[in-house]
Amino acid sequence: MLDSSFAALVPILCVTLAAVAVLFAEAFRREGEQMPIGGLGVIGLGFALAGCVVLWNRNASSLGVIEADNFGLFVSAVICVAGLLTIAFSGQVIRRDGLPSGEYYALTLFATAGMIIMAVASDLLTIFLALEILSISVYVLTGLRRDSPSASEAAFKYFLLGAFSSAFFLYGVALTYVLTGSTQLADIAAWMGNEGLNVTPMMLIALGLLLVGFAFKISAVPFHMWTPDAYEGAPTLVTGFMSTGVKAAAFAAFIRVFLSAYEPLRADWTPVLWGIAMLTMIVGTVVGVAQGNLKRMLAYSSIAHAGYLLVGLVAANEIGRASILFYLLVYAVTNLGAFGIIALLSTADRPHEELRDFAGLWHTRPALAALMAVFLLSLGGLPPTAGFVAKWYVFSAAVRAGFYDLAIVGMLTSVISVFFYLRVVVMMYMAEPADPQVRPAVGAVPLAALVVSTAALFYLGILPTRMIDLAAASVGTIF
Amino acid sequence: MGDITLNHYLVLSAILFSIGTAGVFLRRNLITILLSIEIMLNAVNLTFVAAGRFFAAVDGQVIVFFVMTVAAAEAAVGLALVIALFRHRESLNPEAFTSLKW
Amino acid sequence: MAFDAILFYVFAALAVGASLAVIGQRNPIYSVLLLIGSFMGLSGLYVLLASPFAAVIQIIVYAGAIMVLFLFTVMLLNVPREDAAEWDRTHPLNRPGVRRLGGALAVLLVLQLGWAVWHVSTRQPVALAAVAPGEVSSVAQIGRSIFTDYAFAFEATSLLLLAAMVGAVVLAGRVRE
Amino acid sequence: MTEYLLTLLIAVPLAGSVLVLLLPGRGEQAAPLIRKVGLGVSLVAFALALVLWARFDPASADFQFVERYAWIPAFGIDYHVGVDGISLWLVVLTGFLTPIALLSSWESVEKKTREFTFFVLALEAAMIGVFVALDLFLFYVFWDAMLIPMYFLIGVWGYDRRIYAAVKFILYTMAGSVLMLVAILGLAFLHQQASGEYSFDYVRLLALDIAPVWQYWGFLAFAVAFAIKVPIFPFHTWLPDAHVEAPTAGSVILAGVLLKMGTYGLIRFAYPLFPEAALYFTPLIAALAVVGIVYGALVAMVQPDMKKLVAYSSVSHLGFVVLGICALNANGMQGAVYQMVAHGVSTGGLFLIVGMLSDRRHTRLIAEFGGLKRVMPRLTAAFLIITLSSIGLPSLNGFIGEFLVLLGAFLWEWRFAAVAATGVILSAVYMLWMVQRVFYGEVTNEHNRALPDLTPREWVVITPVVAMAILMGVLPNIFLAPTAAAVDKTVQRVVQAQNVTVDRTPADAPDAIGPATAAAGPATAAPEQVRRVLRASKDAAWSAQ
Amino acid sequence: MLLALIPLLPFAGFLVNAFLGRRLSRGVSGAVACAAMLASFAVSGLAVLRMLDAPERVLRETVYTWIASGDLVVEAAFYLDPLASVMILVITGIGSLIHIYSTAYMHEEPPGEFARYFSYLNLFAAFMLVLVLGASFPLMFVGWEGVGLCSYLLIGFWYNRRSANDAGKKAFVVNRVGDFAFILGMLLIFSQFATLDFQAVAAQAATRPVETDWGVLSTAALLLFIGATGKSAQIPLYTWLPDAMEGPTPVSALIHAATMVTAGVYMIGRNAVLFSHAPETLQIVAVIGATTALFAGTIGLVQNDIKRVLAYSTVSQLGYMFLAMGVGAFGAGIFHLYTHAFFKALLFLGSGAVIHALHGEQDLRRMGGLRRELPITYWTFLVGATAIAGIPPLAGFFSKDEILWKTFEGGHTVLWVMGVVTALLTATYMFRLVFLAFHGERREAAQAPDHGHAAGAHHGHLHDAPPAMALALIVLAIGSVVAGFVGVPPVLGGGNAIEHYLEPSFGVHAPAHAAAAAGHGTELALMALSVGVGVLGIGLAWHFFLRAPQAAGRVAESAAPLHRLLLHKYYVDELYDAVIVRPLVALSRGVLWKGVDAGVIDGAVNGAGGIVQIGAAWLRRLQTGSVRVYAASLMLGVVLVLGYYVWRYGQTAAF
Repeated sequence: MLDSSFAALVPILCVTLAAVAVLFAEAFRREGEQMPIGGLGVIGLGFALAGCVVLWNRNASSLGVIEADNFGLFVSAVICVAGLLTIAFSGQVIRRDGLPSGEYYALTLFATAGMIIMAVASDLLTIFLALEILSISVYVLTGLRRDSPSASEAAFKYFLLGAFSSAFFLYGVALTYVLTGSTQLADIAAWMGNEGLNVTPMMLIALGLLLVGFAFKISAVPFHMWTPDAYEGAPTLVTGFMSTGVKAAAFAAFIRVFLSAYEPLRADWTPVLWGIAMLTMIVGTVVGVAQGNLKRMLAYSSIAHAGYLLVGLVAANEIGRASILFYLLVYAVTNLGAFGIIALLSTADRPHEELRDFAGLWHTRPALAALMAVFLLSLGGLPPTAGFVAKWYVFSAAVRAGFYDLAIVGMLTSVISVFFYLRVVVMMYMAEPADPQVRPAVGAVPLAALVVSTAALFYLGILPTRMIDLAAASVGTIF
Repeated sequence: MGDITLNHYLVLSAILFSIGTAGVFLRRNLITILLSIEIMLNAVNLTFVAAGRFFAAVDGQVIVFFVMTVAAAEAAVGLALVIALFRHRESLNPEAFTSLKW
Repeated sequence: MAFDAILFYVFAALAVGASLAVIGQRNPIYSVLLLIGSFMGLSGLYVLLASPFAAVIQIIVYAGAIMVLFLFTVMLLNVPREDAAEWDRTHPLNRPGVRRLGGALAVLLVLQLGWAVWHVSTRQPVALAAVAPGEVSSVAQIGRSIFTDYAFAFEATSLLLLAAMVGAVVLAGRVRE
Repeated sequence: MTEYLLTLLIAVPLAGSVLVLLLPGRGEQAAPLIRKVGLGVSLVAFALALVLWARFDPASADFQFVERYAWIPAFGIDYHVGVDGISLWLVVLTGFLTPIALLSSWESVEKKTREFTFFVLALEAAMIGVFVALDLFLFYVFWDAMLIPMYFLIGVWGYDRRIYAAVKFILYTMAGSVLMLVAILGLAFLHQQASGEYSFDYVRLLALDIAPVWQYWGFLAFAVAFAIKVPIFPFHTWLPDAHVEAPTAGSVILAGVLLKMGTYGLIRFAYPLFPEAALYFTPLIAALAVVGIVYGALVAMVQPDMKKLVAYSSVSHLGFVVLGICALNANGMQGAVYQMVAHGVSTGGLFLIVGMLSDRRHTRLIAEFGGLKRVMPRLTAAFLIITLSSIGLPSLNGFIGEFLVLLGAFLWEWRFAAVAATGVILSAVYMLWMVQRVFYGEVTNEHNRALPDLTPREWVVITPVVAMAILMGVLPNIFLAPTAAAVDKTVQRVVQAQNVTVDRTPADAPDAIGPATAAAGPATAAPEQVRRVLRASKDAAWSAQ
Repeated sequence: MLLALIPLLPFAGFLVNAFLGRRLSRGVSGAVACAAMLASFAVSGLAVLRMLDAPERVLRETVYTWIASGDLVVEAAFYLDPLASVMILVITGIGSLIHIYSTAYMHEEPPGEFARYFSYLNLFAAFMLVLVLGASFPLMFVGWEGVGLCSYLLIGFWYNRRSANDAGKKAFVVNRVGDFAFILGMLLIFSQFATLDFQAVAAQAATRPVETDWGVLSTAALLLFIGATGKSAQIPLYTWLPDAMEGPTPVSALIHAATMVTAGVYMIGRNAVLFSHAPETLQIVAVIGATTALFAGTIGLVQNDIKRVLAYSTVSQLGYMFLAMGVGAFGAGIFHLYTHAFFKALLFLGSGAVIHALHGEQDLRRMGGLRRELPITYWTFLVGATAIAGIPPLAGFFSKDEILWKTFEGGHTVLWVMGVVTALLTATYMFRLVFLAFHGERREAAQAPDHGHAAGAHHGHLHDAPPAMALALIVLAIGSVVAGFVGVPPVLGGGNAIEHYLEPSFGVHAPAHAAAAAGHGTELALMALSVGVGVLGIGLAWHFFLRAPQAAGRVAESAAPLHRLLLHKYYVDELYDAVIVRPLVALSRGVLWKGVDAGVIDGAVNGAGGIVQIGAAWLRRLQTGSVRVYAASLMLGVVLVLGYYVWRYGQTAAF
């Protein structure tokens, strides 16, 4: 009984232990000694990933608040992949930027643990705590470059607004508790199932407040304002990590809460999410057009992608849920790849994140330029990359549910988004290098990670069947 | 008036919560803004405790315990950030930190 | 009006008044102290709600630890007053209209939340005094609950505190060369 | 080999493109090898296309060389490819033009030969994919995938305003095609509602009975996507920019093959899938096509830039293709299919020669030239022949298509044919005027005095094009015969749907122009009937508006 | 293969000269081309003989199926009947002579250009033969357009002359205008008869009633006729022909006098059955023909360029032929076509000999007195002029008189009067030409020559036509004399053999013969009248241009506006330019391209992009960087979401 009862915790434990191990390693590290601390993280995440695989189809449940169902495991796996990719790019970057490596890895792993908890939690309080774990870790990661005013500013903005929004979220939890007397999603679902036909204002307000909390974390409009600033100010890899991992975790919880506990109120939240999805897609892409800083541009792009993911949630059918999972995976790989390249090209004294910095990259670094182009085209949703299949999947959910308007707006905005992705491609391929700037060399490990990511994008773009089936299986049995 | 019901507490907490939110974007001092968030969390705590009382369960207080932990963690990180910010700009005015925009 | 009710209004007034004063106060030190006052009010309310555990940790942990941390910071940074430099006063966001808009949003929120609550109240006008407190006041029960039903949350909190600790250290610590 | 022929046709260029990336050598040192490998691969693909033609059964209206494997079974998506008479020639045309395009850039592409060759070959694979795909999802994948290499070809190897043109090209096309994707999804779900399972399969979707309102939206979504690609007036403005700025190879492929995707899409997808809506919108589309014919020609007339002139002439010529499709009879549609190929050859040829001039002089402005006939008589002769084929001189390829289209259109609605026929006059005006200004007269610009005539490589490039133009003009039946069955099937499908659902007029409704006499014989009776039904229904459609 | 061989032989000549021309000497090039033509002529003769033996006097040869689509089946089939036989003999025969003539005329060209010239000429012959022999409309159209192409190439042969290019392009484009109608005519015919084969069309048309009111056949016939006006330079599409004189003179003789321009007439003859069923259209044809004849004749009176006079004369004579066709006298029209081919080719070649001798001088005002120095040219030219003036017993007399008679007989009195006046004009301007060029004294000093290479040559001794040219002139002169004898009318004791020979081709079963006997007296009188008119015309020319040259000037001055009008060809070119060409170019450039394309459409496209950019710039400003604004935005979102729920609840709770 006991082992089955703790089985669901395995991925979380692996990551947490790795984090603690990292802290210990850092503590015993002599000044100036190089230590492969990142390796600990890789081991932890690798075991967590393996745990996800082992737990597959077991529906393990621990301590009444952790449900390692396939849905949660899929998202956990996505988060682990995001973490692994981040760590793969990190070694070189943190050495170069002089970031405190022990804290960096520890916090990354703490955040990962929080994300995984969030993905598998079946209790609102646990979700809130997980949210805080990952948020606080990420706030700190954002401000890790203490010497940089903009990093501190970004971290503080992110922190302040995050705290602000989690207060709303918590208030939503409280009101839910007031109504139902429980924070367990199953209990809430049961209560809502009984009272669902008789909607009271309190239910709506609780719903609205929870929605705001989630919308903030996935950076949906109009709760998105922190995103560009935080993304721009944070160390590039952290940006990549939080744009993918946080989003995945938040979406997992979002889906879980809204499609289980608050499922009976679907008629009430669908219009709001519809509007938010519309706004998010439009604002994200339109403002993205005007950006000259690549990180900022990708921030708006990430807002837009949140909109596309919301489309899947609004559709709320089998396809919608599965498509979100697929999308999250693809987005994680793609976006981390793009941010990884930006990070790898930057040096501490010479950031490589403005559009013009990319001028003529093709001439000096053809391979990196090609990889970057693939990532950007995948973000833009062009076949044969995985980004296309992901978008197709999400929009087919919308069409299936009859939301043609969302599908059409989504499609059109993704065309607009192609415009700004292509601006980078234009710079890399069609502009001459402005000044012969020295771009740092890229190590073997990050390069391998990039190549693997690209291969994965093509694999998922050309032969997505297995992953689609997997995603469908993840959601098929749960809600 | 009359008897104090759950609703009294809920309304009170709503008022406190709103005061907190107002503080967040009305004040021009980072510390006060953090305090405002504390007010919001406390308002929520009141709701939990009142509801726990209403349901005659300890859950409310337990949750408050966790929320306080969270508040402590947030305060620690938040204040650390404030210190970091102050080191850069010698100011606690949020309007001094607008280098990231557009 | 019952004694309970009077106490409720007194504590409520204290909490609300102090909170208002917190956000109406330019001096952060006073704000912190006023917030502690507000916490006192809340603590009293918790007592009224037959929740002594909450009331006590409100004072000890919140007022005693967290607020002290705030005070430390305020004093460390030595910024007694909200600075209102010339550029700040002319900032577009400080125009009265904008500020009124901010206030209006808060008021709207109150109205919305209050509306929701009162709608509930029309259906569940149960006096709390009429509800048997049961085990609410039992600290032992709370302890049991924390280590059984909320065991995972408790462990998660440890993780949270660890992360926050590391974070606070790395953020506020001296920059390593 | 036959059973995997189509897959091979896609795979060979694709594998070739990867191979090119992997070839050893740094920078431009590897360029000669890369060029040869690229050319070799494209020639192999062309040979495969010829095999396809040789083994094609012209009598059958069904899809041939069909391959079908489950791809994404959860959504009923298959890898389903096949050709019929309509797509056959487009595949062959693609195979024909790609080596020529590569060869034409032999010297003019001086930088990044490796990537250039990669993109051209990848583009070829995608184009062939578009033409053979029988699964809508697969089709769309190829359709969109094709944009990327073209984008790079224009943007990297193009001329001055290449970036603007490339971005305009890709955004314009995508904007149109994403709506098509929504419609494709809608179709798959309609299929699911009707039969319980998703399907993106073209053949299965054809069997679907689609309600009129869905038909209208679906058709509009498809038609807009294709109209932009064709391009039909007024969606054409990306074309001149893209053409002008693209490198020669890009222009050749763009004009030769890419534009045909739009018209092919109309024939293959938009019309058969939504026959009722198609009939409803046909007069509008035909009107736009006719406007495009005249408009394109008039605007071409006043262009100062040779490439732009040819680009606008494409607008005009493609108008004929669309008009032929709209006629919805065997003549018109066969003419349209033929005209697609013919236009690919002749306009491709024009771009090749303009490219040669541009390589020599680094300008394409007509005013910069003059009197070139004296300096480069052979090039002039080649250009003249292709010009004549482009303006539809009988016995060259342009005439057959135009004539059949006009015939088809006339049989349907003579007014459209009458206006469209003015294109015959105007094409002579603008083309001959250009020829005159570029090649005739005295050599006025000193730079032109010592231009070399065709080099041996250019001979190799241009000879097949000229030969093809003549062959297609003299022996058009080689090209027409295989299309007949498939065209008939398509026409019948659209027209019959009409017959069943919309047409309420009696079968012997009087024809405005007058039916063929009984003496026309039984062979003509069936098409005549079809035509009559069609006419009546068109009138109904108009009056319904 | 016999019929196919006829066009293929010149085509082979074309291939040789086109691909090997640069490596061949002038002699070989010319020989190849001439041989190809002569061989074709021989084969033609053979084919005609075989045709005469064939039942129903028809030969048909199908080479392969050219186009098959739906119910349209077009075979690459050749068809030889009496009508076509006349044409092919004229084409190959006169064509051969002109080829031979050209070997001398073009001798100054460098070998490459020489070969190019002959390749074009051969190609032209091939296409012309396809036009004539084609058994269906599309095949005829192949030739039709093909000869247009060759005409374009040959007019613009001297490609570095701007005026030559312009003229070539104009010829092609104006022809295309006609072709536009021709294509529509074909389409209409197909829509009616579901075939485009001439025989099948004729067979089906014959079953239809004659359209006394305007009908489909009338429309079809009219469209075809518009096509013919382009090719045969009739009003309103005649303007290209005078300009076409920019080409080498033998080209003018072959293409723009003897063969290509008569294609329209031939086409009507080929579709005689169809036209017969469209009397209204025939009426139009006749009126257009007569008008053109008169109109071009008046212009011809005052032109000073020797070739232009002949060009207008050609237009005028073609008008005659159309008049004949229009009044239903298909045989007469073809007869005139045939005789005209001789004397007009002769006249052009003669003028070519003059120009050759004068090294490019074409202005009549700088000629005069050439009779003595160019005797062969003079005498042959005189024969041609007499023939065209309609003086018996030369060829022109019989054919022209036949047309006038048929017109009169058909009751078209007005048209007949126009024809007679034209005959007067013809005689006048033609002899004006003779007198100005060959009689009197040389007037070379009148004006500075504007043809550079002609400058120094005037005072030297002039050379008469070299043997090759003389041969052609003499043969054609003989032809001009005797060609008419195949068509001597019954009233003069002849059998009008040619018309009877041609009748099967027209499907007309000679309804006129019954009435013929009654009108003998009238016919003779009219004949005398027309001869008289011819003589009068010559007399007028003699008076004004030889006896009292200043009288012509006086007349011109007294009617200065009219003279100017005629000299400027009624300003038709200017009119077309001002009404069609310029507005079209201006419209295209100013409105369509810069306005609609760049302005409206691209403006909309870029505007859409611009809106996004503006929206982006605007939305972006909201991101002020102030965390309080961000908080407010978040708050606003909260209030909106909750507000929506308040509103929503209010909506539902109302029930």
